[in-house]
Amino acid sequence: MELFFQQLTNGLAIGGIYALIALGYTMVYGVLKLINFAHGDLFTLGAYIGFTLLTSMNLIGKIGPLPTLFLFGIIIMGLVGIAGIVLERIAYRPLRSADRLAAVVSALGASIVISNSIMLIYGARFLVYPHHILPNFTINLLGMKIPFMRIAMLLLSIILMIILYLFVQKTRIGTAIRATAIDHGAARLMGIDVNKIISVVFFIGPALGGAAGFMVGLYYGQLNFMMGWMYGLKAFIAAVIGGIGNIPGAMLGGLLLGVIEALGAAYISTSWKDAIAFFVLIIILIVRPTGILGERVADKI
Amino acid sequence: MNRKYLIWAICLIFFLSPLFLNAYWVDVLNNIGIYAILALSLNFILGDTGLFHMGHAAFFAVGAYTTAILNTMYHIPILFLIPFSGITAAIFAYLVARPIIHLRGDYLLIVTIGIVEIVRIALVNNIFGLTGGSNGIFGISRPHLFGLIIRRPTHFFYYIWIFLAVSVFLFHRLRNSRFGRALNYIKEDEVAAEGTGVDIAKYKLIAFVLGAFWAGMVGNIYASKMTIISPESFTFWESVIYFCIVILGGSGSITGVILGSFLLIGLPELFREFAQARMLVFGLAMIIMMIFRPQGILPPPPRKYNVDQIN
Amino acid sequence: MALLHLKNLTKYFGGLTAVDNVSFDVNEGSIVGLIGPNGAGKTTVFNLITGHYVPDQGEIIFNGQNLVKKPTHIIVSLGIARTFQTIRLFKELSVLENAMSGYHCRMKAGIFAGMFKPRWQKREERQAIEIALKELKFVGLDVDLNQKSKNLSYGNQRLLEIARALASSPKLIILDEPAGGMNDQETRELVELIRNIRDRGITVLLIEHDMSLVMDVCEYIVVLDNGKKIAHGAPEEVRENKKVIEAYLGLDEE
Amino acid sequence: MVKKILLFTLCLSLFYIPMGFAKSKIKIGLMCPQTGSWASEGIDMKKIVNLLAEDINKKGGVLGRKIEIIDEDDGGDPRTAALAANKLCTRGIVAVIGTYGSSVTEATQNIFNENKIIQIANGSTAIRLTEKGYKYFFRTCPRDDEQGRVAAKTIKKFGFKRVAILHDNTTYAKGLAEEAKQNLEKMGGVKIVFFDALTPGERDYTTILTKLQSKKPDVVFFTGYYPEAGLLLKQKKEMGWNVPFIGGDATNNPDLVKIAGLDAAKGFYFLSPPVPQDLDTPQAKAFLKAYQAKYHALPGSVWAVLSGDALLAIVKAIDGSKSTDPDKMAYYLHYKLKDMPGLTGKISFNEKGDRVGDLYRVYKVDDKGNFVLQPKD
Repeated sequence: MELFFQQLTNGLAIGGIYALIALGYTMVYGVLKLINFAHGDLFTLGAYIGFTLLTSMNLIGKIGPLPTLFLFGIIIMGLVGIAGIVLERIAYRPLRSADRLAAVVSALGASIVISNSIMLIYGARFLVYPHHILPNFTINLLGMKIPFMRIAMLLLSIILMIILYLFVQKTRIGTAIRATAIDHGAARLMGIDVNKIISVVFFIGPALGGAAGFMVGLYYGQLNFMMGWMYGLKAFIAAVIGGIGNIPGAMLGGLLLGVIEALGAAYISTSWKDAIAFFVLIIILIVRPTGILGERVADKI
Repeated sequence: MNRKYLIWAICLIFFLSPLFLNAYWVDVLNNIGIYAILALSLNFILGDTGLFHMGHAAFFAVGAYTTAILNTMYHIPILFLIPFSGITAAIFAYLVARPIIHLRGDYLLIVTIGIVEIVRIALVNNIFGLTGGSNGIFGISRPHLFGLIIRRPTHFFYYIWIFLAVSVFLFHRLRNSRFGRALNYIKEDEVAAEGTGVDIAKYKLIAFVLGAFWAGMVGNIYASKMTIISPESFTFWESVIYFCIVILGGSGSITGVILGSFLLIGLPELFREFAQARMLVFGLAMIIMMIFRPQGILPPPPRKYNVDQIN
Repeated sequence: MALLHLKNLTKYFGGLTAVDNVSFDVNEGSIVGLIGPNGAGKTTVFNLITGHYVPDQGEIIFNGQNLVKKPTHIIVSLGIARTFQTIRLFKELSVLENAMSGYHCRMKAGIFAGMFKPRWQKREERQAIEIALKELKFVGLDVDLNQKSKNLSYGNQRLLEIARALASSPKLIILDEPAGGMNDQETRELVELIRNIRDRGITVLLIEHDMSLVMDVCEYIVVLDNGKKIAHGAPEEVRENKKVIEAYLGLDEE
Repeated sequence: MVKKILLFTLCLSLFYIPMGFAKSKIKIGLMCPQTGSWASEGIDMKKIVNLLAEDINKKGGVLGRKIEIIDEDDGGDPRTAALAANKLCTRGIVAVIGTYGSSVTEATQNIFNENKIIQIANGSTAIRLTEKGYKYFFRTCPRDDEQGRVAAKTIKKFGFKRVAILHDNTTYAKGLAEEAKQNLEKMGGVKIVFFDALTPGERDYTTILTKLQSKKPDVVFFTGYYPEAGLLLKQKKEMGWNVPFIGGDATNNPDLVKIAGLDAAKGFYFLSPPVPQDLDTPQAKAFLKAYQAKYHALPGSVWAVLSGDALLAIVKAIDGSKSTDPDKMAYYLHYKLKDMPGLTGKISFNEKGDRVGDLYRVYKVDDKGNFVLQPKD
């Protein structure tokens, strides 16, 4: 039983990261019905920018670790968000009225471009974040040893998600985002600048992805230009499990996917772990064709 | 009429090209041919029926592994295994597509990604002790045809491109038939297609089964060409490439898909000069091509009907 | 014996009762109108008949067969064809192909016949084109047959939808607001067309908001309000019916 | 329509660009992954081979002719590799070095063999590669079965009773894991309490570590690669679990310590052919000095260095057989080449083309993060 809870916490920590990346997928999908396959690579970009900041600026000695990380986090979110806006301008906006699949291919091309640019700039070798930035102690909770950072990471993911949720639900821009997601034409008629809203979404989603990249870099330490592909795919699964386009769904899906993976690995087989995750995804979609929290849209005839 | 001669002349030059190309370029053409047939088989599902299917490598894998297992364990000649590989892949496609056929758009997309990944993981884990794990299966024999062993790139060139030509002939006919049109009805509007009496679930399934059948046969050709197959040749990324070929070439268009294979498989070879920047240039090319031709390079031409004859 | 017989038909959407215990008959060779204010459940009734929705209760008997739980494509092949309120043509396909699509359910060729084209398949293809041309002529659509259907005018798109429905050689045709978006001239021609369809022996069931058209062409009218049948009978009777007047006056005038 | 035909012809014509080549230099091919997952290995290979080739040319080349290295990217993928091999075959090379990854190499073996081109692989340890009787195939790296034997011996020597074996489902790591398992079972007295794979390329391995911990092993033998090994060590440390880890030769990479952090990495044992730093041959020392001077870093792994040995063997074969004829060269490599001083020790090949000699050593990561060669027995 102790093993079970230990694995549950392992899964939740991984799931928090998935959820944070999944939010970017789900938001972009919500307003553009586009699967942004380059999203995972923006996550990688966040991790690499974090690397550059940490190794080039020695702020930790001057203002202490936590303010530094907070400041860097904000800078990374800003830069990756801008990268997201640029990506949308170049690769997606010209295709907005075209067939949806054309944008998918463009997104795949963008994914290749971003990851290979990173490789050309930073090299193909694994990069490693500086050590000992983060406090490293474990917390004893009901007999389980949980590294403090895992709890902190999960909490931070949840805080970011709650901020995002409140932003989308309570603010004017959030309302505009929701309106745009429902109907571009109608939103435009209501005086919403749809292009601006799409840019906002392409800022927020990648910014969260970048933050996730920074967190992964800080905690796991190891970077590689290909890392975004796998995280991106997992986050996409998470978004679909929860019901793509649905913000609480992405959070739920991410955490659920992390837990499924952890428990699948623990009790069935580690080498079949990903297959188990996909299998569960397929079962969920067979039972609920639009994901757990996705709305069932009946065909209007 | 001139145009027709021009096309035939190009085809002729193309079929004679192994005579003046070196083995490397012939092999590039072979790869293009293999991808072209795979993409054409995906085109039924993605291009004609409009189903977002990103897991086609799974069917390719089933065909290739069927060939490899039966050939290495029971020494059945490769050519006899072509229909068998196709049928196995088709049965597999039927079994996996049936429960998910009602899924819409992006949900189908992620599920098909799941299928190809599950297949790959199963192959890596040496399922049933048959697939050789990550080693794959080696020692697959070459096809024997009338005493000739097909093994050099030039041999394979004719083997693959004649297979492609036959496939194109059949696919072209199929496109201009009740079946081909029905797939298009589904792509255009599922509700209206149902309302005109098309059994949507059945036709979608047939599209999957037919596409898988062809992919399975290509799996046979691929296995005998490489003589060794291993799971990394059947990844999700492979499926992504077929997907891009179809969309870039022009979904639903046979010529477009073939041209798409030339671009997506040929271009990286031309970009070899760029060395490490090769994939970067390739990715940029993908974006630029989509921006300038979002409908694909050659969208499908309208079907022609002999109306005057009836009037 | 009626061609189509609805009995106690009920359909819920969540908490809403979209169709509430509706029964009526459509006699062979007649033109029947289904009217009612917006949201009365008319289109839902159509969707139940054509199998797009499955009723929660009740029976739909067509030509002696129960249609409940039969899939749409089977219902079409049994002889019920329909048009849609929001036009649903195959936009990227040609006018001719759209008309031919109706004949799909009467054809047999599958993959093998498509690939190897035996003589019967060629005959069948030819027949499909002939029927499509005949129905296009019948509805009076005289346009370039090779253009994409999305390029047609609104009125012509409606006509093409009717031609497509007719190409399936139905016993019953269901028209969902066929005059929607048509001008007066087109509407007059439509009335004529509906009568011609009936004269070919095809029963017509239609939803229409244009009251003059309904009163003009229909021989029998069923009125729905809030999912319930509130009246039925000949046009004159329905016109005088108090409940009907109330239902329409309660909402805004159509 | 005309546009369509033009497009088509344009695309086709791109494939017919003729290629001419000069005859004066001796051309040696290098096949290495410059893109894809193993790009870092391939880029190092390219650096090493080019550096050595420059050096050889500075000393006058071989048989009075300069050598030229022609490199092709194999992308770390069998299909791209087959194309790269075909391309190299058309460039007039006498021999080829490479590549990294057994299945990638395997896809090219018959192509080079049919074209009678000597191939010396550097990072392809699968046993079967040299069991097919290819006359022109050699490798400077040892085979998995040898490492499996050494691994079992080492585990036994340390006196561990409950052994967990973890691989990553790649051809190489699984092969090694199975070899080690068989050898351990044969020896007896050791219980295998865990045998499974992780998914390479992830960041979080706490799930599998938690599962491993519950099996209470005395030692964990991880046969996969250094990125995962580094993370395993780091996360194991965080969990407060102190179990010794032994790694296979793919963990031999200085980045291991960087990824794991010094605290977590120290005390880690791994098996490997000797790293260049530990060789006191003048060859190796001079090479490392030159490499450091030119690229301001040390080579990432021993596998890339083995590609340098492949080049040295090829040059030696040309020199020794006084010819670039593949049959004469192959004969020389098989039977005449004895104890050639290479970067990683003395090089000889047996009849199958495998490198002869007891290459594997045990290394330990010390308190400063250095890889320290453990005394042999």
